[in-house]
Amino acid sequence: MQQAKNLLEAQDLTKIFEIRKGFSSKAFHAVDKANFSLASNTPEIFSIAGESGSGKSTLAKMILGMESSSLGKLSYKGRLIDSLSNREKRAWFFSEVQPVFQDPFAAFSPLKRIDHYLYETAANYKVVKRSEADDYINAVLNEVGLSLAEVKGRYPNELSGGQAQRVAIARALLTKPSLIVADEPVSMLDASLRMSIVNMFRKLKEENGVTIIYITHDLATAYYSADRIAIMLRGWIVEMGPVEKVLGEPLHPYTQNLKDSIPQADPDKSWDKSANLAEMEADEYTRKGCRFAGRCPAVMDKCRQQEPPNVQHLGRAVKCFLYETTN
Amino acid sequence: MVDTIVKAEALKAYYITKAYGVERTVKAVDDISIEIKTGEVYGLAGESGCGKSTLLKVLLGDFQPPLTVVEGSVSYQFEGMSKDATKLSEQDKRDIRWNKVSYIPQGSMHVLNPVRRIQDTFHDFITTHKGTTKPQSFEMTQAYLRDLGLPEKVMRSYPHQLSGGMKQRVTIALATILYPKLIFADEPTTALDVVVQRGVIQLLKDIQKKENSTVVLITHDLGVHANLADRIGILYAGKLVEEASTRTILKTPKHPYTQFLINSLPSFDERSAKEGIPGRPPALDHPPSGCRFHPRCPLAIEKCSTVEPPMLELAPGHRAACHLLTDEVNHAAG
Amino acid sequence: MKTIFGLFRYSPSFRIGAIILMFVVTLLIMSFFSPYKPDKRRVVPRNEPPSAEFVLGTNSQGQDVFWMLTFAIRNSLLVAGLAVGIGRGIGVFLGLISGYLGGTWDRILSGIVDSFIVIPRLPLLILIAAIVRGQMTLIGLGVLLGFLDWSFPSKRYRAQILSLKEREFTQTAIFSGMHTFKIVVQEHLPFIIPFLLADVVSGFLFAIGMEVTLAVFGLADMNSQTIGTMIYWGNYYQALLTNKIWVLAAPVGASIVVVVGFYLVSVGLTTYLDPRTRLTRLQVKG
Amino acid sequence: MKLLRTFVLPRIIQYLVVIFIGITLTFLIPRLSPINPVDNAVGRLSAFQTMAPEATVALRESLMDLYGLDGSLLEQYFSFWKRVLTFDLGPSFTVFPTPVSKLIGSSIGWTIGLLSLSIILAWVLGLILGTLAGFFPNSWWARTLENSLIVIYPIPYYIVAFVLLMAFTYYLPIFPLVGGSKGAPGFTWSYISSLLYYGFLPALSLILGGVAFRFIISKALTSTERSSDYVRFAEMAALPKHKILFSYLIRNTLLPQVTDLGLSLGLIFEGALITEAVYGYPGLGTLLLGAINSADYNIIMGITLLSIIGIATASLLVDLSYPLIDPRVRYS
Repeated sequence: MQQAKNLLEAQDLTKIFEIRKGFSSKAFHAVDKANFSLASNTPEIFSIAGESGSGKSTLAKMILGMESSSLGKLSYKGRLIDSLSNREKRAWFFSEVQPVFQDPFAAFSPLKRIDHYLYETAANYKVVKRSEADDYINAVLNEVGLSLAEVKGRYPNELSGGQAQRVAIARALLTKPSLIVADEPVSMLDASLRMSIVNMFRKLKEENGVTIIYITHDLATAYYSADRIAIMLRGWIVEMGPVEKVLGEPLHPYTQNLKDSIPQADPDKSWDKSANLAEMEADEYTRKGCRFAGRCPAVMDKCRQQEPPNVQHLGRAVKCFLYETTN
Repeated sequence: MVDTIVKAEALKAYYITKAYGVERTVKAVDDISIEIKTGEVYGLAGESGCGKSTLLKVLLGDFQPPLTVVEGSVSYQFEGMSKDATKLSEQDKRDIRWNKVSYIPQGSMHVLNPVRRIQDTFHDFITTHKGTTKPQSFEMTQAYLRDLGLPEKVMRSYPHQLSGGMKQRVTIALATILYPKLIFADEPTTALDVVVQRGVIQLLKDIQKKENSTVVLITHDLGVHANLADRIGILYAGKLVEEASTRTILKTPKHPYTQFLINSLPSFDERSAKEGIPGRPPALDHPPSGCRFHPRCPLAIEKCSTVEPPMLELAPGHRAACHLLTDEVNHAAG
Repeated sequence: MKTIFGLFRYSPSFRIGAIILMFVVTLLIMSFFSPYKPDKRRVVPRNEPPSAEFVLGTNSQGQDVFWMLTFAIRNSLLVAGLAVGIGRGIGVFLGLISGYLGGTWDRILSGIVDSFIVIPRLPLLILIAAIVRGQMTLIGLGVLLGFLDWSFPSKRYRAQILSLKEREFTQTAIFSGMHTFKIVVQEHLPFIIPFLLADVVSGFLFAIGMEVTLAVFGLADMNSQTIGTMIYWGNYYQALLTNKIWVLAAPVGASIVVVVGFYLVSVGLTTYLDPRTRLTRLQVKG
Repeated sequence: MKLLRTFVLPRIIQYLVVIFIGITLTFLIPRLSPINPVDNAVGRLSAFQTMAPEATVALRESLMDLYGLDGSLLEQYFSFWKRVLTFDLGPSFTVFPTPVSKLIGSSIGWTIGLLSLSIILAWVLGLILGTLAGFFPNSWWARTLENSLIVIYPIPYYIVAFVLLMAFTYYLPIFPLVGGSKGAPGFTWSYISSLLYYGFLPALSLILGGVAFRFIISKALTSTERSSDYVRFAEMAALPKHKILFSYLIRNTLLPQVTDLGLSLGLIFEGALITEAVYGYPGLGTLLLGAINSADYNIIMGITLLSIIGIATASLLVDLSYPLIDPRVRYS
């Protein structure tokens, strides 16, 4: 097979959910025409950020092959993820792409010892010989700051949240993946533990060459760790580019709004109270025109009529009429 | 002159449980003394499991077994009236709660009765303390919601018809409708999206300013504290380790734990490497001896593992409990 | 095993229930050592009240009520056991299939299951029993009861499987390279088994109850000793009017003891399964 | 209206499916039986009593029609439906030629009267006691009540009936052994009091189990609901206990239990059949017992069909009343 240029590529990727209620059903686009790609030769941390209900988790599930796409294409190393059979997923795809979930305690069965998953993973992907499994698992645990002795024979509830999340990351690393999809990996952890996990992602990218998709609602850790970021709003990617640019000087009114809303632990940066806060609308997914029009401070007439275009501006992609003319 | 409104003295509150034949004592609040002044916003911060929610329950006088106040007292002082919050009678609760002391629960979705219209819930709460009729309650509610800039139409809604952020704002309105002097808020913005969270914080700020009421705010998010609190107390493993004005805590923290906590926060100014705190918070049924932070503290000296550090007054209004600061205090004094 | 011991120690209802059931099992075992054949008549003096020789007295047919009862318990439990086995078997099978296949299959299957839940079972049972009347054996009755009692369990297992499938650890297992079969056996079954246990108990309650009901209507295998037929014959020979209360009291008492024993055990189990008490337990352990 | 489409219509369709399956089963069961029900029935009937010749002919005919093998299975199926829809189930064999529908009609009033009263009483009583016990879980009376009801709950209705029968007609003979009333029917005090007198034990045996069941469920729901955030919040605000109990707890624990009412209807109906048989109460149960003893298949069939349709209809009505009390369904 020829080497594909891109590790992961999404073209007009769309996921439509139908909400059934008795006999009526309503379709909404949880992910709507997402376009992005991750290069295979340069590992990076690609952050997908947005509020709850922005579709970022759905996107993560599609990348992991847990949800199929409704429209568009999503390919990993040149192969369409949707077209993979379960057998192919086990034989190839899962050894390449691994997840880290939000709640480390939910990610392991409370009735199973946590090392069970490590041994399963090592055995099923045949990364090492059975006799070397202990050493290998120990080595990988060392990479995340743990050791097999600390973990072996323990149930998830006997570990702290930070430890359990490290085990989850170690399990993902066992297959020597090229891509890790981490869905809100630090949101259940205390602030003091978050940095150690995020730092680990940085280290994995630099030392192991793993590309990481870091999905979060926490822009501060995204800014701290990511190389590129995509801001999602109601299924749309509204702004995407290098993180210093997108979060350094956000262009899309939504990104600005999001960034301004983060309370910072700095007494010199507390908010002035004049900010005008528009109420979020319930049906932004289905509204006509721009989905942010209802609460955008810079809203124009056409925003309510048609979908805004994707434009390149100041080194990033923005989906907004404001930057249309400069193109 | 600023009066004290709540004062906790040498407070010890433990969970004493006996299940399946095993007795367990969790020292969730262990020897904490704080004084909160009228009109200030006092923030309590700390990691999960540090005892901040337990402390709030005790300050509020709302706890039942297995949580027990082992030692110490909490006194409320309102205009010449003094009450021990840990020993409130049912009558006291009816007199004090909502009229003088109120509570904003965690940004939870289930605080409002799911089968009652918002206005009826308001009426329930108002009439308990004011004996109002339904129309009177409705009128008060309407006026208050208008005051706070909340849409009046929510009155006729059921909770499930409101968004999460609106529910939390309605809850705040419900908690403050009788203009209490003292408001306890337990993680009022957790689980809300940042944009919504901002609105909730501003609402809380407005209410506090308008009535010059006192707010005791609990959250693990120092960013929220920075925007709301006047003073911050840092809790670690059931102990108060440092207390100072918000600016002092955030700019010049003295306790090693506080320093770690502040330094581990990412900011938008720089992307230089930051470190998390090594190790994990201790279990509170068997806390470490001496200073409870010593197993995780890179600066720990021998004394830390044996002797509990005393609370030191570093400067007026700035207290911290750490052996390393003893010299600094002596130096300043000498 | 350790769990059962722990339950025995800390759950009063489980303890009492278990003791009762042990007593019931002892009676059941005693039936194998009975001095009389179960259907043999006129082996003892007739109409004797309870005494040292005849612990529960004798009936008008010259049968020893105590030894009859041991057979009755054995047969009733046999019927119930069969019914429970078949009912849970079908229930688990349909529940698992429905839960794992999902989609259209799931919709069709759960539609059928939901309908069966609402259909009252006793009238159907009576209809069937009335038609095959006389030919109904104990085994046949057990099988029949089993075929009528699968819809509730099935719905419950389906719900369990669906929620287990949604749990993140299932995803972790998938990404750990485990096959579906292995996931079901290793990851999901440990969660289902406790429910199955509690469910088995409620199945016993249903089956014993139905057996007695049919027998009271005279629709069971009237020549076998079961709790139900003992009540039927007691009534038939007018035990009440002829002042031979022990003939009726024995099976009535036995049925109470059996169902209460089973129920108390299930109460203990359910409390044990309750996530909140479970949490306390885990905390105590950790 | 949206509610109609999302809530009412699916339930009505479910209802029709249930009726369809139930009636089809009733149709199929006799035909799948290895025993020829017609021969069996004729044999049994002639063994029990001497029959008029015309009765035997009518019997054969209607038996062939109902269970027999005349025509193709499909034809039989259609004619069966026709009979069901007109509720024409042929004559009774024992009291020939009275139509089954008339016999059922004269007994059904007793059953419905006994049932509806017992169900409602048991439901209300269990709900109130259970909620109170859940609200004051540590009081002595709540514990006593719980411990005794937990033992009563698993005991089948008819066992309760037997125990009561033994206790109050044999040891303490204050209630009658059989019957439903005394004296001439009419709106007189003596007749109504005799109704209550005769109905007391049957009703009590149904109510005891029903109360125990409802109590256990209510208590569990109440203790869960009690620790919920909105109740804790109301308690924190020192709302009066009665307010919390009625407007907060009961209003919420009521909701899931209304659906239960539909399901328990089926259970109690089953219980009622036997209870009536035990007490010789003149309702469907006694009619059924007599029919079984005399192999009167038309009556058995009629009662089976009636109970399937009746219980399904009752649960449908209960289901449909749900939006009236739960705003979440009403406004979703």
